[in-house]
Amino acid sequence: MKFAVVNFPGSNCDMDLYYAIKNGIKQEVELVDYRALSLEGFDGVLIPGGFSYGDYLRSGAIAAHVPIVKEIIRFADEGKLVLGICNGFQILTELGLLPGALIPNEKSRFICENVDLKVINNQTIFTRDYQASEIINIPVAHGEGRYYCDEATLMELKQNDQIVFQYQENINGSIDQIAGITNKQKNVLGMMPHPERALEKILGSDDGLKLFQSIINYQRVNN
Amino acid sequence: MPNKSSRVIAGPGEDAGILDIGDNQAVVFKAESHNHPSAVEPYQGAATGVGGIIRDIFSMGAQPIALLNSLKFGPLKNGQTKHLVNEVVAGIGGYGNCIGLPTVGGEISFESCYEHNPLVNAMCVGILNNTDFKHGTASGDKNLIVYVGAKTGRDGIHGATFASDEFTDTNNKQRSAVQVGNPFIEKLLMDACVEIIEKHSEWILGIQDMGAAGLVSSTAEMASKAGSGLVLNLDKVPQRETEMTAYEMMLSESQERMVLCVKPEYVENVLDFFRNFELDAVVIGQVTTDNRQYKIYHHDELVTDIPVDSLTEDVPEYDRPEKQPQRMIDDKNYHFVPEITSLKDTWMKMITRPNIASKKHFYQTYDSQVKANTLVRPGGDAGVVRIQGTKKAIAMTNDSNSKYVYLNPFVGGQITVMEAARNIVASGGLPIGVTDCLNYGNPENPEAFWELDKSVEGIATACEVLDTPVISGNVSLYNEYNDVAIYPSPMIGMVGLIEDIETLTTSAFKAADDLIYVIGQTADDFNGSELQMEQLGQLKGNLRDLDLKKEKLHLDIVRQAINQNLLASCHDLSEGGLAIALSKSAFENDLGFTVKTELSAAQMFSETQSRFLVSVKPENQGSFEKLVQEEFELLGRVTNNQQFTVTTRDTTFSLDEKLVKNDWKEAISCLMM
Amino acid sequence: MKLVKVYVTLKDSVLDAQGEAIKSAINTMGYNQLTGVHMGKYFELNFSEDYENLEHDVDAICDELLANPNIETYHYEITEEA
Amino acid sequence: MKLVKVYVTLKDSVLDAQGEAIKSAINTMGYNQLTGVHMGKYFELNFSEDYENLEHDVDAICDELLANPNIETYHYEITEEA
Ligand SMILES: Nc1ncnc2c1ncn2[C@@H]1O[C@H](COP(=O)(O)OP(=O)(O)O)[C@@H](O)[C@H]1O
Repeated sequence: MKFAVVNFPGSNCDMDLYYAIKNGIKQEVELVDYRALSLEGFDGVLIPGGFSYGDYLRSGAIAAHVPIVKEIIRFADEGKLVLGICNGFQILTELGLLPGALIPNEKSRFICENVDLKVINNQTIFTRDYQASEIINIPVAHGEGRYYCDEATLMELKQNDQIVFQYQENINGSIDQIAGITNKQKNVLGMMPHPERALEKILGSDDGLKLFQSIINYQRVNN
Repeated sequence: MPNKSSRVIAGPGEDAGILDIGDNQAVVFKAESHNHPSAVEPYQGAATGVGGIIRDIFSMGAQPIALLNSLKFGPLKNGQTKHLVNEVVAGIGGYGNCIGLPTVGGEISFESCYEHNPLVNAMCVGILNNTDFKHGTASGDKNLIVYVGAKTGRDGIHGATFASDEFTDTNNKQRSAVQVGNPFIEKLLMDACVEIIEKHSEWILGIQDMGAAGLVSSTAEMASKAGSGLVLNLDKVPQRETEMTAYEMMLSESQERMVLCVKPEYVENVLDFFRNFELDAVVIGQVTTDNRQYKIYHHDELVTDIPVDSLTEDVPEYDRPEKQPQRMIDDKNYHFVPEITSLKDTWMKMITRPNIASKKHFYQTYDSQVKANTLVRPGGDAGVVRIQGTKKAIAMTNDSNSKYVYLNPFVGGQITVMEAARNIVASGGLPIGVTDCLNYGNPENPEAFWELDKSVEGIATACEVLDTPVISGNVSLYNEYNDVAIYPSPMIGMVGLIEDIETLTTSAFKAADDLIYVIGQTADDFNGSELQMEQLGQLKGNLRDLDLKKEKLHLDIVRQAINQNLLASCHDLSEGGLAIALSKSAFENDLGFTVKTELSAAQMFSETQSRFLVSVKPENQGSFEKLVQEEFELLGRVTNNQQFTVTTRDTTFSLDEKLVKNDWKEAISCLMM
Repeated sequence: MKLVKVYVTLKDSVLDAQGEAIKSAINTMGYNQLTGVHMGKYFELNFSEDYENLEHDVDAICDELLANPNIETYHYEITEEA
Repeated sequence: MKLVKVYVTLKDSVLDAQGEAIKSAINTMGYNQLTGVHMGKYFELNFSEDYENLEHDVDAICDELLANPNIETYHYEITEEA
């Protein structure tokens, strides 16, 4: 598979994600500039964490207006795989590719910690290698990670099995402890925790590896 | 101070020092204080302190890999101090998190003398892959001076002199000079500078950060180093505000700006390169070699024409009177004798003292893992970051214990260095170099000058023994408020090399039945201790001389034990002594211990130097004891019953690990409410 | 020249955690008559000239960028620049 | 019941990093008549009743908490709650 890691000005987990693909699951990967106009030839698009445009105004808000986003939207609409992590998740909600919004943590403080997540839906292309309800340990590092949506949207998320990860302990005040969701079609995943920081035991956990492996295993089976 | 070793590529005098770590790589680091700016405007003061130290590292062509900080405040008693602490911590996190560098270590302590004079020291460590690169000079006739980065505003006019002004009630309202940081721009600037030096170093002759005192300092310094002259045109300088005078532009301390010296044939490449990062980049002047004059034009008028060296080399030197502080003479033979009626109660009290309690409330607001290379995060002894593509890692720490330096500046200076070394060694690293921030009161006061002089001597003698050159650093004087000075507070930033990450060691006990040892003798060292502060409420007495030979021996023993894979855990003994070290080692994996010793209850809190707490797998007992010879005491074992069971010469008790840990964990959050 | 003042506030249904925190801080300071705080954003937009579509453009700028319709509402005033 | 609207803005000489980033985003979106953006904070404070010292208290709250006097200025309007 060939992945694009989209680099926005101020992204700072772009290389982490790049190495996660290159060394972690040994697939082809390229950094793609935010001014690029095409995602032709890629099988998956990854939007990294960081502080695009300094997170000024609202996290992800300004990044949602650069040239590459039209192409990301097209890519998602065609049912291709899009993964947004942390700031990437924020950008995806700002783009409307995922419902809801990410707002400042309940205690208004940045939080960096390894947290336990529960895999709520292990039927997605991103989570096939996890057990149902498996508890995994993945780091978070965010100041604006409180997931919010209105009641109707929450109902919909539940009905369509779009909630993929929940925090075991509600660290940031997210509605329904939501840590990660997909779109209705399940080809776009956004999550606040950083699986790309959890690929090796020496870094504290390798529970993130299965997420990336799920993607390639799915591809293998379906091609 | 010693500034030479076989590893030194660049020492003091540059933006930051450089040490060879083999494989054509070098480690670059420096610490800097931002005390006064943080006292005046805590968030921005701390943030721009972090921003400034990062620029010092990438202007050397190094890729920054990690940040640390050392903070000192007054007691967490009033709302004002809490606000100050919150804002400083938020500023440090705000900048570091946004730019995407992990904050992997540091320290925070609280003493009354810092109430109006907080100390905010920040350190940055980077890796240099192009060890040939020459930085920081502006040489060669007709070579061009290029300005890159944020626009110039009236920020921080007079900041450099202001920073060293003594604080008094009356001028604490001086609030016009605040610089504001923009970490987003600095991220672009950092990436661009690192890339241009790695990939296109032939385009540029020099690069320098516009630090304190702005454009004048930085350009004059570059010209002076190269022995050349300079012509600048201020009309070309990107400006954020209108109608700035030449004077304001030259002295502005607007952040996130760099100057480069560029060969004319590459100037378009350089400008395009930076503009591709969406950064302002313009030619503002050129190098001259016909005479060594520094000339500035503004609105077509020559506004300055002076010899370059008059701006840089004529630093006044002072020879100041010094005098031993009276307290040292008065209290020379005083020995604090603690009184412990219940070891259990004292244990619980000590564990919640703000200087001992967990600092997680603060450091969990720093991203410590971004870049996915952090092997040891805050909370351990030293922060450890691996170097991608090698087996190596860098261990780093910030240490200061100003209570000791106050009681005996010479010995205190030595202890500060050795405490840093113990943190590095306990992590499995070899100490290779030092940076410092020397934070003191008014040097015109003979006693303060004596403190400065003697503690620097102490630092120097300790660095000599360790063969750790002091390759960079910074001095902050006049830390006084209404004539009351802070404790003399040298901060040591130390960097260690871990050749093979397999030898990485952490402070947490690993498994039940492991044997617990203390390396080093414990004596009645209570002067300057946290126990003295707890019971007497003040510092008093002298310190024993530090036996540097013994210290070195223990450091070497621990290194050998780690290299032979004999230690399951290793922790240095610092504030609160054995009792606190035992507790902290147990917390991470929720283990307990059973310990029996001939020491007295009070000695459990003695702060005798040169000691380590280690745990050893039972099968390694023989090899370990053979290696350490008689320098150890076997204390007991790690248990998995979550009980701390302690028998001393005079008492025995048992405590629930969960209870102790909870108090230790929550103490700071409670105080901050 | 026109100055547009834009106010962005959270929808009532969204918990205003920052506002709550500020409220309790103010109460702690002893101002007990204070019963509620809402925190929002305030923007001043300068336009070089008035033009026919100005209002339409300001709406678009607010909808697309300054406010997130999932959580926020906005209102604005168009004034003559001082 | 009183509603106090507080506007906190950066002093003119202070770098407005957010405003600059927003301005260039809006220009990139094609709105070229926009020449400047300043970003500030907007607070709505509800008070249970009017009282003599209200204005004095609002000043104190702004000075001590809502605005950072090193870099920000503020102004406010006291209105009758709708
Ligand atoms: N300001 C800070 N920034 C980052 N890490 C910190 C800070 N303060 C404390 N820490 C982390 O907490 C650890 C423990 O600190 P401390 O309580 O002083 O204990 P010790 O005496 O064992 O070093 C430090 O080694 C460091 O990793």
